[in-house]
Amino acid sequence: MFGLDKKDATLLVIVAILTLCAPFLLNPFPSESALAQFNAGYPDLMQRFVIFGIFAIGFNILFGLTGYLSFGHAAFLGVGSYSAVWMFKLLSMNVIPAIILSVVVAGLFSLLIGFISLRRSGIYFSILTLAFAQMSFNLAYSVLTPITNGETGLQLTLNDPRILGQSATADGSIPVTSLFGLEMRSTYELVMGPWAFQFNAGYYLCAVIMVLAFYMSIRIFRSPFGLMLRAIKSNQTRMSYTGLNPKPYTLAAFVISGMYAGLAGGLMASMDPLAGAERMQWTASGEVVLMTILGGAGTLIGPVLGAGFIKYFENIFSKINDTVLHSWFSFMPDGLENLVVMLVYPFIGKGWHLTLGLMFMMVVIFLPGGLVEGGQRIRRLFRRKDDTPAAKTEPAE
Amino acid sequence: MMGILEVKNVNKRFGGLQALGDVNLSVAENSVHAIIGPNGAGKSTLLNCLVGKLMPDTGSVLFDGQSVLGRTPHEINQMGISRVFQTPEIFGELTVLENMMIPCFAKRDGSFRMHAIGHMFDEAELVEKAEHMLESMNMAGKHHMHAAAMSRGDKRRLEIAMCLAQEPRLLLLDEPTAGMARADTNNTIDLLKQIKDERDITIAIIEHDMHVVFSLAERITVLAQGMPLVEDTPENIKGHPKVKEAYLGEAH
Amino acid sequence: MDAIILQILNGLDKGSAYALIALGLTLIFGTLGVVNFAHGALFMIGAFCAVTLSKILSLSYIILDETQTDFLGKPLKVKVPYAESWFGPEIGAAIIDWSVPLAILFSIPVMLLIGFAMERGLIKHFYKRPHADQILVTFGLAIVMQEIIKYFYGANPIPTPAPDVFTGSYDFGVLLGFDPNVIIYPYWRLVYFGFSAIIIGAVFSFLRFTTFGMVVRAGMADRETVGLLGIDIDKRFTLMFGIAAAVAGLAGVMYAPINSPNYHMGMDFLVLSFVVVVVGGMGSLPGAVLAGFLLGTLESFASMNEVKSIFPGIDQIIIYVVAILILLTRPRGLMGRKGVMED
Amino acid sequence: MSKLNLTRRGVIKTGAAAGTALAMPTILTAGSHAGFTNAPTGSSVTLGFNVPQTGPYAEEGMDELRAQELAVQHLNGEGDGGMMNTFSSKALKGNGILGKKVEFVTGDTQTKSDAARASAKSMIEKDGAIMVNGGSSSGVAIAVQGLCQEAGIIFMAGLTHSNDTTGKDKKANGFRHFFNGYMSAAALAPVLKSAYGDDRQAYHLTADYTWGWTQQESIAAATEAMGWNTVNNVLTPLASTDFSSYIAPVLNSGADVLVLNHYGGNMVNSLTNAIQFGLRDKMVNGKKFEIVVPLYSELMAAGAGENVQGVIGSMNWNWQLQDAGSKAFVKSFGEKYGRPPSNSAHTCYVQTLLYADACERAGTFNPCGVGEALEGFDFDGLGNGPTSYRADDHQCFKDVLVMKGKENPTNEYDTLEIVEVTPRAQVEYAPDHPMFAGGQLGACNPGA
Repeated sequence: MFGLDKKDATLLVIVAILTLCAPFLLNPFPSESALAQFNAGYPDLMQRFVIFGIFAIGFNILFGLTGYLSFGHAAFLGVGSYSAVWMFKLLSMNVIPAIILSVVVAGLFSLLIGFISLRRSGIYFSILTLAFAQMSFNLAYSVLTPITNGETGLQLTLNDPRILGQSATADGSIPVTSLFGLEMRSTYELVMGPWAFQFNAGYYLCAVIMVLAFYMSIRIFRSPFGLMLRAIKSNQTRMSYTGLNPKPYTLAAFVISGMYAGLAGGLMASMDPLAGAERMQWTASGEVVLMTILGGAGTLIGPVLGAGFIKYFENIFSKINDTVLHSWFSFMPDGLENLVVMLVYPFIGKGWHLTLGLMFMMVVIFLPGGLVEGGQRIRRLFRRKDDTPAAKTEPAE
Repeated sequence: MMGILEVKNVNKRFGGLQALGDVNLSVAENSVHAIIGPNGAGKSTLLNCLVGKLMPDTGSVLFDGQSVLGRTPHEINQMGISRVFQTPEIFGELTVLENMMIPCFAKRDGSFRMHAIGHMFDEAELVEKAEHMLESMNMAGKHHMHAAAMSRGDKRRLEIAMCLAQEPRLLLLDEPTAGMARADTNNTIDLLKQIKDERDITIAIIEHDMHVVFSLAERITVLAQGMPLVEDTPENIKGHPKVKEAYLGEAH
Repeated sequence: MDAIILQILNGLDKGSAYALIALGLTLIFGTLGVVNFAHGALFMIGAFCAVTLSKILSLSYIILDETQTDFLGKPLKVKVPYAESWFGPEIGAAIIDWSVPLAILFSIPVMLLIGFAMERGLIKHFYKRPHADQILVTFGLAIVMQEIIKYFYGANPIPTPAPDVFTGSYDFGVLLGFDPNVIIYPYWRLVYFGFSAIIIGAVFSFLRFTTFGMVVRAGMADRETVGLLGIDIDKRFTLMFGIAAAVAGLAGVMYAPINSPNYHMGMDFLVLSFVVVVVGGMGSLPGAVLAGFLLGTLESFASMNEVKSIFPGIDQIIIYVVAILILLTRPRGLMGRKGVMED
Repeated sequence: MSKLNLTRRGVIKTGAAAGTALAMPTILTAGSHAGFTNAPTGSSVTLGFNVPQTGPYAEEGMDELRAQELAVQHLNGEGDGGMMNTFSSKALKGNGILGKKVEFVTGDTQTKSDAARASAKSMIEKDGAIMVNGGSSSGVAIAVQGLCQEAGIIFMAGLTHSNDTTGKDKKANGFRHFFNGYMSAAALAPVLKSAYGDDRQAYHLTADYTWGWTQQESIAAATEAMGWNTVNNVLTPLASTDFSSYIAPVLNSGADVLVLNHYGGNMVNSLTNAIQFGLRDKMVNGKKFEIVVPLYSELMAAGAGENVQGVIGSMNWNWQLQDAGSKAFVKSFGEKYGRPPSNSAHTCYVQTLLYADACERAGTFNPCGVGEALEGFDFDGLGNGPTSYRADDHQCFKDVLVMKGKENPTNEYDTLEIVEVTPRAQVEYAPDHPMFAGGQLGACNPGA
């Protein structure tokens, strides 16, 4: 199917079904229940899941396949966002030209940075990319304010000279982003008894694009090009002595992953037309590294899992405050309740960084292959019961 | 007659050390040419000059009439020179079949081709070629094994198979039997003989092991302290006094 | 001219901080081959050793002063440090005043212990893992360390002043024949510069003149051979890690009066210190020191208005521009060795 | 079975059978859908408190959160009522807002505009927050203000001091209680003149981003108007931690006053560095060298420690004020948390009360009604004296405090003292003042 073998096709179908049903799957708890705190099925977070999924899928094409660890990919995401917002300001509120421009601009920018950075390898390459990204961030925050609007971030205003479309709507608001008239923020809410599910147009646009991006990434993984990238990671000496030039391959991978980042940035701006400089900071680049490794670098599905995991943490755990905690443990006697809250509180709410750091260490120490390896181990555990050790070396998924 | 590989007056210095001094070498097409010499004689340096890893200070290296100097390893490889390393250089994390596919693609598509859409195993012709190579190397049935998990002998055979898949005109072997048990060594000799018989190929081999050298070589060049000492047929080399002298004191 | 001398002074001082941090990082990388992203956190913990000691020394009991009121209109609680009641007001005040220099003594054992624990408990298991894994696990550790500090000390910077005798600045200009107030430099920064010089000197002599140092240097050149010699390299590695942690910690202790310590100061220095190390050449101690001073000086010059009027915003990016230029012209940094960290 | 209701925001709500024949379908009635975003349907109303909980401003955020929790208690009739008792408007009865119990959700802005928007969105989309309150930087305030305008809820900015928040980036759904760069400058200028004379040479160090620029512009204009000369203005990178190379040339420039247009960690470090250089012990041009920090906060003063002694700056409010409102607030905050509130805590507390009061007076939660009730609202008793929310730009006008670092603090909270309360008339400006020009409020947006 679609030029994929059965195993990959199954994976793609599963991913497609999961993303399309996400509004149900992420809202498992009735909206009035105490556990509703853990629901993640609201448009903004679902959009973030898939957008960062795209970002991580792209990053994985570079890092997972070639092993080149870039610490500057957030710069491409940021550049993509800025291009998209400028497109909204100048051309039209339709997301298509904005997304196209952001991919193109990010591609060109990554071509430039990749061309220079790829002259070195190992940590020297990492530091070069880091240096470029930090430069972009520092400049975007201050000197380039006319283009980036600096600290505040680039936003739409009522005076934008939009060529195709109006500067302000009839009732004096800023027009919203749309796909040929379908507003990205329009949400269909389905109430089923105590449950409420939100179906957001923007989310579905992102989801469809993510499934496409995922499909593209499978194709790249399985293609001769993907094979060459894995060869680069495995043995560059043999690569050159087999008559292959590693440089254009790595550069192509760098640009492709830069374009994925630009796509993610463009989508982010399409969902919420703002581009802030912090998107380009080195910690943002670090975040995508964390996502990819947490999920499983070099695996197909890993980066998407990792992105979902970290965004869930950032958005759900950080909102649990002590009032919420007290309401959870209110069934306990007072002294015990306070003790439990005191013990739990450092790890959630404002302490979510601590939990993230700890979890991160655990994964790196015990599951070097990330969550995917965890899943495989569990699966093997179950399989061992009815299956003889047929578990042989599996080709990289 | 002009050989397929012509090395003329090649010099290479590392700081104060003369690694190669006026080396001249001519390898005739479709022959097996061995380069021998004691440790530190400059055999590996010479080899590295041939494949683009090192740049000689002076002199010229012509392959089939074209200079290889100043070219990168992958360009030289695309000219038709393949190299087998002392410790097998293969793609350990990839499966055996994937290892074999890479030289097949390199042969067909050149040093770079953006080939990102099709499935790598959709190229029936190349897959067939790769599988055929593996079969002829007695490695059928190991297609989906990770290359790193194979025995050393298998790794060596895989590496040679990968080089042959590129249909090189010159195969360079750098001590292919170093560290091998006697039985493996003999297998390798047989394999190389078979290759020699079946193909139009020139083989240049650097070797320490005289047993291998004398079983295979048609001509032998002896290097000592970076200089070519003698070049002759195996029969003549065997009793050559200079050679004995050069190897004197070397435990062998 | 005076402006240039001034910025050279500045640069040397900044550079000494950079060099000191980069030195510890390089020690760990050079000997153990580990890329330690938690090094900035160690620096931060060092600074908090100073904070902690000054808090301990000014531990107080509370007396109620009926003549004054606090913000709720109740009698004011006046804190009297135990140190003052035990040693008398003057000596007690002096002890509190000198808490930062005293923290040097306090921090060495603490940092050594933290270093040992880190190496034994975590880093040891990562010697054979890819550099990416090392970066990630130490990065996770850095987050955990700073969150723990934040939990106990809060997110706000904590003022940790130097002893009173070091307030104010020394007038170099007069010494060089300029007018007064043209080239002045704070005493404490001079102390910091001298201190860094001593530490850097001590580390170098330790590596050069002791057997231990020779083994470690051999290990830096060729780890496997040293292992083959049957030397118990494990213990030495642990000790080495402890020393590197102590160097980072000392840099932090002395830095506390320059900028009030806060929990994320380590992250502020992390990227910078990596740039310094890479510019110097991974694994090269003299390279790290040289690059530290080089980048410090260049950063100072970039902050001059004369320079900024030509290149607006140059002070935002100078460090990175220099890093990029050096890496492109000198592939392995200023003094790096071949083959280190290139895969 | 289902009812489609296409609205301006594009939200379609559907009640559908919950799968089995037994379940009764939920049919949304018109009453539950009052024509604006997140109209409260049950017996409670949810406010969103969006403050930095991680990152360098976490303490500031914590204090804002404390104040907001206290405000919610007071609104629900718990505790001693705080400033509700001194507030000139008596619409609030201590029974929640419009009879609905007040609940709140919290989010972490991380002091990043992206993260702040994400957490505000989650409050709006997931938790049904009817308004968002808080924050500790202008970048975040402007970003979230734009979001709230688009989503159709009221935004009340926390600590944001940039002229732009109610200047070129003002929005109809956004209100600011905090003062701004212009007002700081206008309040400081006369005090600086009387303290340091009208013949001074000022050297500015300015954080190189929007807030820094507007702050510098304001203070330079105000001080130049009274006779000072601006010798130099040097922009410093946000990421700077060590300002020595910016401070070292100050003395030699002929300047006798250093103005630090820095905030937060930048300010703590630059002030500490300047004191280390001994600037305040020097005599230049025959005058004692002075340092001015236009925007003070308690937490910054605590971070800089004894370095603030004698340094003049401005503040929105301070716990040492002796009016009835401030005393009531300090008392109830102090009794609950054991510490006096900061000026950003005061802002967030007051904004919560003002929002609730506006709802009561408007008789609706509809942001357009609430906005109308806030526009041009004059009141007293919330700690700032007679106060007014201007309709033209949603900026609040009130007295501004000029503060000075205390020479002999008696305890850890007693770091600053009030030098002067600059009356409101002196800090007012026309809505079309050039420093605030360029933006439009636009129309109020009630959302769905």
